[in-house]
Amino acid sequence: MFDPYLAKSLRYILSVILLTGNSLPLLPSDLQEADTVFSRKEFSAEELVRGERLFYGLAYPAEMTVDCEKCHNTKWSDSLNWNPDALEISVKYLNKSGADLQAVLLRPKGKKMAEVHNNFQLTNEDVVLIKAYMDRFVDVGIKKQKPVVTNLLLLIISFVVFSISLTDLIIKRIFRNSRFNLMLLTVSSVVMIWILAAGAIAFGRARDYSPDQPVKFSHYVHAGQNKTDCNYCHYSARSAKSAGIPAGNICLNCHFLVRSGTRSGVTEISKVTGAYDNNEPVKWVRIYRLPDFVFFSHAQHVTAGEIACESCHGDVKTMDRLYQVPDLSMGWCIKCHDTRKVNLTNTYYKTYFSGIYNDFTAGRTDSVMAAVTGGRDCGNCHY
Amino acid sequence: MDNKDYISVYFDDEDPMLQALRRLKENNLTIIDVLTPFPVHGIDKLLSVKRTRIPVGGFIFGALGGILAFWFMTWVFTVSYPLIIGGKPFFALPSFVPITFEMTVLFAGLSMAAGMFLRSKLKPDIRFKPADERITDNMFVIVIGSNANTTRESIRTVLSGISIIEIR
Amino acid sequence: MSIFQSSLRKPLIEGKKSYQEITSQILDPLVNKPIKLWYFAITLSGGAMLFGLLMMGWTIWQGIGTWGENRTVGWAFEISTFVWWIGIGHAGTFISAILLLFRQRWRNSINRSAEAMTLFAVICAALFPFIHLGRPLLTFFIFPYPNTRLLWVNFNSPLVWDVFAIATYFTISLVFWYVGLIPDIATLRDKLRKGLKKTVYNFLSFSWKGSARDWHRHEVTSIMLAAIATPLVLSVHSIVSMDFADSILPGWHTTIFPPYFVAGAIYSGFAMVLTLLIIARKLMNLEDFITVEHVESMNKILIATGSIVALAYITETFMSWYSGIEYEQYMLQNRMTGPYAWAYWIMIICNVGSAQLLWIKKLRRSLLFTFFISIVINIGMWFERFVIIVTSLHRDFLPSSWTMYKPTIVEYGLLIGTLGIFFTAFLLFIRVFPVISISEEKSILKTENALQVAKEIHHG
Amino acid sequence: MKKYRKDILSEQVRPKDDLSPEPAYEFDPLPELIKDSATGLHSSRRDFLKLCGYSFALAALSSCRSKISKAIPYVIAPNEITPGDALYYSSSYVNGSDYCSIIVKTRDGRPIKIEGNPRSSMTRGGTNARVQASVLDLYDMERFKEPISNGVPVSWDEADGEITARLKKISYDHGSIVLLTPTVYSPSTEAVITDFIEKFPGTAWVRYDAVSYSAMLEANLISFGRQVIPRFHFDKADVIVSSGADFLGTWLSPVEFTKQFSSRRDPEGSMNYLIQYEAGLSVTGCTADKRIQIRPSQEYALLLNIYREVVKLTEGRESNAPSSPADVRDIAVKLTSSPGRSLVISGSNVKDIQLLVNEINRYLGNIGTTIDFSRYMRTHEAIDSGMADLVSRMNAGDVDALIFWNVNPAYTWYDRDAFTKGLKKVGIAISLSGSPDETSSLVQYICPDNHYLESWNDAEPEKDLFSLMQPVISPLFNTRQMADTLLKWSGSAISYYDFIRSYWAVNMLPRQKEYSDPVAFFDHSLQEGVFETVDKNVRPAALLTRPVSHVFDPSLLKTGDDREALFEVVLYEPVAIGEGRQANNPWLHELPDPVTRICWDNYASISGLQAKENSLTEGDLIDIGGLTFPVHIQPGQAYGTLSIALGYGRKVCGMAGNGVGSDAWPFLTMDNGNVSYTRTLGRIGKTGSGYLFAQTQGHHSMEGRALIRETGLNEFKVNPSAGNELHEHYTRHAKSLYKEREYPHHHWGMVIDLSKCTGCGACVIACQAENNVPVVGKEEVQRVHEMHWIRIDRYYSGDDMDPEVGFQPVLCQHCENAPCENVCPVGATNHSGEGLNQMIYNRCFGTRYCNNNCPYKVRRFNWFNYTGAGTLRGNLRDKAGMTGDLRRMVLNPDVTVRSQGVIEKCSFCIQRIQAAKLKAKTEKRALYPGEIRTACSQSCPANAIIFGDLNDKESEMNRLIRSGRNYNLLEELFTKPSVNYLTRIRNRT
Repeated sequence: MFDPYLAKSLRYILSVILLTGNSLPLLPSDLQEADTVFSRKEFSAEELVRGERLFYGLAYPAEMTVDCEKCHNTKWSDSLNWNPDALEISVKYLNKSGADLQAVLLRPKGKKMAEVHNNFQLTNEDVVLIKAYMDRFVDVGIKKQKPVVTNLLLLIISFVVFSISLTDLIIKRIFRNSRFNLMLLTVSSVVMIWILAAGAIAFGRARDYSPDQPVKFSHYVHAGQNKTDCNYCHYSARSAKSAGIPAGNICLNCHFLVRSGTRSGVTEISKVTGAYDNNEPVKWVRIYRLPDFVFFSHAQHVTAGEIACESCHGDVKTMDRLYQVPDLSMGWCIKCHDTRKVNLTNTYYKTYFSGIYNDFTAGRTDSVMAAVTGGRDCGNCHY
Repeated sequence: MDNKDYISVYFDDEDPMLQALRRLKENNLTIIDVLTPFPVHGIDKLLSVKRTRIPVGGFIFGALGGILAFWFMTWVFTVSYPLIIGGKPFFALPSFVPITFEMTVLFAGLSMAAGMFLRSKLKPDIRFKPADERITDNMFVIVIGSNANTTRESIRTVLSGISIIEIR
Repeated sequence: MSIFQSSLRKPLIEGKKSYQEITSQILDPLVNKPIKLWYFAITLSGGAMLFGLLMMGWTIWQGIGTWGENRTVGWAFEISTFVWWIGIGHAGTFISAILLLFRQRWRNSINRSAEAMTLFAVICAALFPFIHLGRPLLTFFIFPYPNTRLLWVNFNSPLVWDVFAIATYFTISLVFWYVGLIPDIATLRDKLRKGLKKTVYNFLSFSWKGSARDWHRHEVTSIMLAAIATPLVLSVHSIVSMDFADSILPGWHTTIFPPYFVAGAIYSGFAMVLTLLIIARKLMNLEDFITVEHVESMNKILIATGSIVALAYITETFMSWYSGIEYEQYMLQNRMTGPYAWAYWIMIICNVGSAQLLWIKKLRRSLLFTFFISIVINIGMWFERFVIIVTSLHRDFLPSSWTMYKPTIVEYGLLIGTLGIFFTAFLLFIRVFPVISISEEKSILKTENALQVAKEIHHG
Repeated sequence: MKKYRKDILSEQVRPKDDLSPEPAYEFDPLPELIKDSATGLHSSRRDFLKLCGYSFALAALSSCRSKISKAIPYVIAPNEITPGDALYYSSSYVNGSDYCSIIVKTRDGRPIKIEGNPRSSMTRGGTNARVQASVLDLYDMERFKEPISNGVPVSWDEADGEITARLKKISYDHGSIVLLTPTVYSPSTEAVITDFIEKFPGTAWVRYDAVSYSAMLEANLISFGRQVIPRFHFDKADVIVSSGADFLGTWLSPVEFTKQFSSRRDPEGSMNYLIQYEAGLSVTGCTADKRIQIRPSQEYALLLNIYREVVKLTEGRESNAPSSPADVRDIAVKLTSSPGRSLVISGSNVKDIQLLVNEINRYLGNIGTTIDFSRYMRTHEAIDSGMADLVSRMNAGDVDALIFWNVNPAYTWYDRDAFTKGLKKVGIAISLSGSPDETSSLVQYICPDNHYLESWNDAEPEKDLFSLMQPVISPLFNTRQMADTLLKWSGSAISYYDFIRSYWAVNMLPRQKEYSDPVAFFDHSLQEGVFETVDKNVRPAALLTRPVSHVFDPSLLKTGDDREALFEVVLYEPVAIGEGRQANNPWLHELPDPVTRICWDNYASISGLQAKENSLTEGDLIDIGGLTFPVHIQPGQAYGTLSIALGYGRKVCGMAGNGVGSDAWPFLTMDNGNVSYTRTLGRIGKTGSGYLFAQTQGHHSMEGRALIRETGLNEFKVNPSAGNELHEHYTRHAKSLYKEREYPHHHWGMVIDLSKCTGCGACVIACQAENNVPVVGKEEVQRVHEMHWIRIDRYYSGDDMDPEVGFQPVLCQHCENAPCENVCPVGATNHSGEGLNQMIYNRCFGTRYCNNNCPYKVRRFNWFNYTGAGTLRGNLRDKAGMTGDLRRMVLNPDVTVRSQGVIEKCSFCIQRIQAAKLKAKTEKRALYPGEIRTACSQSCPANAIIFGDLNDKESEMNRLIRSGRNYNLLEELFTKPSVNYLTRIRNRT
């Protein structure tokens, strides 16, 4: 194989030739110095987290850095994103040195890329940490890879195949044997129906919806690392219909003192404190949203139903970026009602479901599902 | 023309055609097909065409459709999502009758039509060329398999006395 | 069948014809340019259709409030028209299927156009369940398709039965019609010289070649389709009648509705076939094929079904009185003497009176009179549905909710519009497909020619 | 768009021991809303609201996702507001003389529903339609939004500066300032006005009530030496004789009287007997056990005869009286047979009639029993002559400054031309009205008052019955409470709120012993809403006990037979619109009149006989006294009379009310110092025909069907199921093909007592407010497209000219064998496991089949896009402005706003059932008895509607259902409704 040093030098020369004036070529001395940094292999957990923060553009003030994830998906996205996702990049650079990544990051070659990767202020160490974080994706993978793109392409292809074979079947030009045509017709129409049906079912659903928030708030940091109870901020979940988006003063309970994050610095927190000082609310983007004709009560599920938050919202503790876990379809609700046990020792149920309760105490039934106590009545949610 | 392996005999009326057919059979000639502008009665027997099994297929598919429809409705109302409707029981048998019937008819009808198309290899094909454009108008054609012994001349002899328009 | 046994029957094809003549006489009007009257007719019906489509759009956009319906009268014009069209759509399959089973040879000249009429009428009818919805864009809710809501439909509802019945009826009628059409399309294909038209017909002819085996299967399939279409015809209007019979409304909740509706449907369907054929034979020069004999035969069926309808009216009246239920009794009293009595008496006069006139042979054989009476019957049958729906609804159980119904221009527009769609489709049809079944005409030609000869001998 | 800031100063109902000062906080859900409307983007359904808790508002942003919805939290969360949970505040409804003690339901800072306050001994939890609808007035975009000086908006400082300067100058120059108000029964406001008068000497305070009771006040002064209206005790009266007083509909204090009256309509207990003499058919007349038609001119003779008979029976002496228009001997016997337990009242504003009534009551021994002068009413204290004097002073140029508050004499005064002419001569006219009216359009300064839901106040509707009003929302506009304005002008530095607190600390605190701390006492009273005590220190002035001997006025005995030539016009206050204060309220306009079932209009009611004589038909236009009215043929209308409703024909009030109906106030005359509400006029002339009423009921006979089953009290005593024999018959013969379903857990049901229902319509408006029922407008009602979920059917029976009337509230019957459920193709309506007939709007696609198959016709279809909730654009039909951004704030976020093309209907207030069940579940307990009440049941002043669980066998509801009076509507259809009716018992004894 190539001698790594030779390759590096060649690349360097090439980059000198090709570079636009925008960024300065690295000097050999930089290279030399960087080499030691780039050759690191072991990283502490702390550093990996730092890498993650860097990747999500959380480590520096917003005007100084860019959120890599904006262009390079770390998870399935329903938008048409032609940029390589994090997995693709990490696979590409897995066995390459951090310097290669740095070269692309700081001195990109393509025109479009140069526009985006403009004026990054990342230290060598930062680049290494980003790479260290990204290497993780090779193992973890990405949840789903742009299914819409493939689906759309597949749909177009099957439509073309369908049209050609149908035309051919009628006019008979290419294939001698019409059975082959019929087979093509069947396969392509099944594929088309499948994709369209899947699309129609997903229409209006927002599983995995994870919009950009005005403040880069991490549930991972708050609920995971700092182990804040969900009910601390979403205090009305136990008693009211809505769980509530915490008001500014609740944020300030802690952030009155905590003015800078260990990894995120002051920028994001200052957005919250600044908004509070200016008497303006933070305009979060809502993720979990039910249609207006669905009446969902958190109190019913959290207090009466004794369901853990994670059952619906997923493992929020691990989510830096919050995303919608279930698709919130009616089928999803019903399936849960069908399988969720009711706490029959609640006096309410004892009183009004006495028949069932007696069966329960006598051991005739071992459990009663929510569907039996009204979980399938339309009017319980729609009125 | 000579190297064709069949001979077509043209008539302009069904009666001479039937007469010819009978005579050809008596002479043990291979009759490949008879092409007519409308269904001529008696021809099936002469050609010993077996009665088609399309109705049997129709029956089977019809029964299948009916059973499917009935099963589906029962499943929906008793298992999938039972709803209390008008105080009726979930298994509302009389309500299932109309759709069961309709689906039986639909499946039977479509399967029979499909059977006919498949068995007769009827399909849309714009490159199709009819044997003779007069067949759908007023010509009756008997197609006879030809070999060394069966030539146009020999057939003309066999069919002497019957009014023939043409032998090709 | 011996010639002489049926010498009293009049021949169904006038003029001794050869096979060739049949082909050319039926197909020539298709190949040649249409006459001026045709252009006039299609302009008229096309205009009506456009007006109707406009009104449909207005309804869907603005809401059902654009109609005269209200709190108490939830259905009126649109369902009347819907049932009327469904009824008209019955004659076609009745003629093709039931008369085929009964070996009524006179059906051969009329079944094709009757079947086409069925299809168009069902299309017109099927529009109404769609546009009469409050939220027509959600029509797909009616189909039991798997969905993420885990919901299906309510199989108890006659409206769901309707969907299945009408869809099945339309599909089977279409298949039946097309199966019968294939040999004739082949004839047309072979008649045409090269060109796009020939290519299209070649495509549509499904490479029909006229083989004896194909004919065998074709005949068997036709007969079998007829066999299953027969109960289908009866079931469709029975199910439509259950939209009413399954309710609890006095005037709707009636067990005689299924046979009564079926008879009424055939009645109005035959009337419509007569209307169309009398127009078509003029437009397409088919006097030799659609003869006075045909008209008379159909008029006889009108007498029969018209009498059944009359009997149904009498039964309804009797049952209302005999039931002893005040709501039923009031309903009938209200129909006869209430604010919509005029509609009731129009219905009685048009449906009961007119058909009975056809006992007179001279009238029965008069084309002009038949044309007139066929239109009268269709008006009467429309009013029958109007009477059943509106007069039952507008005064039901609680007098506090009694009210009146007055249609708006939009509703008239929808009726006119569907008439436009129907006639436009029919006028196009007679230009595109042979309006008479050529192969079936040919198959009875021998007999009919013999009858002609016998008739000539008989008359000296 | 203006930014409305709301500083809530209100206090929630909180635990007694919580004495911390109220937190001052602020929030503004409005700006988002306004922004949304600016971008033309209404949030789809339950409306912008769903949220406010955290104020989600739809942002008009589009991105790769279809819609981004924002979740906007408070900056500082108010302590007591939990997003999505309702808060209840006790308060008082005060609108002129209308009073009701209420509880206001707020959601996320918005008041959305009014309920009655059961702690008030006066209204006892009852409400009426006007009270229910008053919450909508708050969200009236056409209210005054800021002070106006000569048509130009100004700041409060400017207005205050200019006005005080003017007033000071007038006062200095010994000019006259007049403060014109309706009866003010707020002690604190009275004190404020007293301060004001002290500050500006020479200020006269004139009180003027548009619907006047001044004859009664004057008569009481003569008869009893007290110029007050006593408190009536209908619950203590066994026999009630009412002459033209619609005390169940509009007279004095209808909510209180209905509560009292209905408590005596229990046939198993003791039942009272009501006889009503009147010209036009009123709600009271419909409920009366006996109703006799008289013309107003005959009233005096009638009462004189009663007087004579009563005197004869009690004193045994004869007195002279002319011939009677009706036989009164029986009634006199009835009256005298229950001494001290009867009541005679008259709705007339003629002093001599009221004097006569007083004497009758005195002879019957009712003073001190059913007529209580120790706790008199304070809501009507105005004397007409005061206003008449003012008008003449104005015309004499004798008034330099005139300050109006909450009066509209340019519309309601009998001689409005004189008033407007006089107003021009007034130096400075200032209106403190909160919303535009005819009078405020004539003044120089407008200093708008708050809506009552934005105001602090107290009230003393009856002597020693105090009631507090608290704001439940900070003022939506830049308005200021009238009392605050006066305080400001008086130069006072304190706010009215502080004024009230100090007033209560000084004046109310000593009246009780429980609390010594004024703050605790005030908070307690505020929480209760009412404070009742008797001031032991003040002894009620002694009543004159000696009968007043006075000369009967022969001119009042117009008994001559002049019926040929003349019509007597009877002007009455309609149940919904009243005197027209709430004329810009679409809910009230669309509430059908209980008797005629006509909404959005007034009309001249005429008797059928007379209509025939004058060849008039329904909807003909007539000219009467120079005014044009459409004719309504009213069964039970006295021959020779025309009844016309006041309160219509407003010209300046807003888009919903302008030009609705015709103005009947010009008919009023001044008669012996009191405004007369009757007038004799010449022939009527027909001027046109074909006027179409928006009438929600087109047929008025039951056609012999057993819909309202009724019987007499005597028959009932013998057989409790008298008149209800069919019930047993049908029950015995009911057989089901299928096994009947059981609802073992809950089975919600209702019982409606037809003996108690007065048809007042409170339930209709309560339902409309609770369930977001759209308003469709007059034209749509004419097309029979009205949307009310509960309607009150009114049937006439018997004689066409003198019918008996029955009311029957009809709502979804929640049938167990519901015909509607069978026919819905998509299963959008089906039964819940709790016996509810559910209607799922989002599944409905609008075949209307269910409605056709509903024998009760209670289903309502959204014919057009009334609410703006549909998916299609550009097809909104909102004639009444109900989809305006402000009006939409009244929507209940717990109920879906229905879109075009779906069916809707009564849900038994399932949102309340769900909320109560959830509360019970989270508290791990069974439901309390009566914990769940539907909106209709809660609002009913007659307690005619009771809701509950049919499985709860111990409940009052089930006791009634088990009684012989119980039946189901159309039970022969075997639909098995969950709504039960109790037979109407008429006291025919």
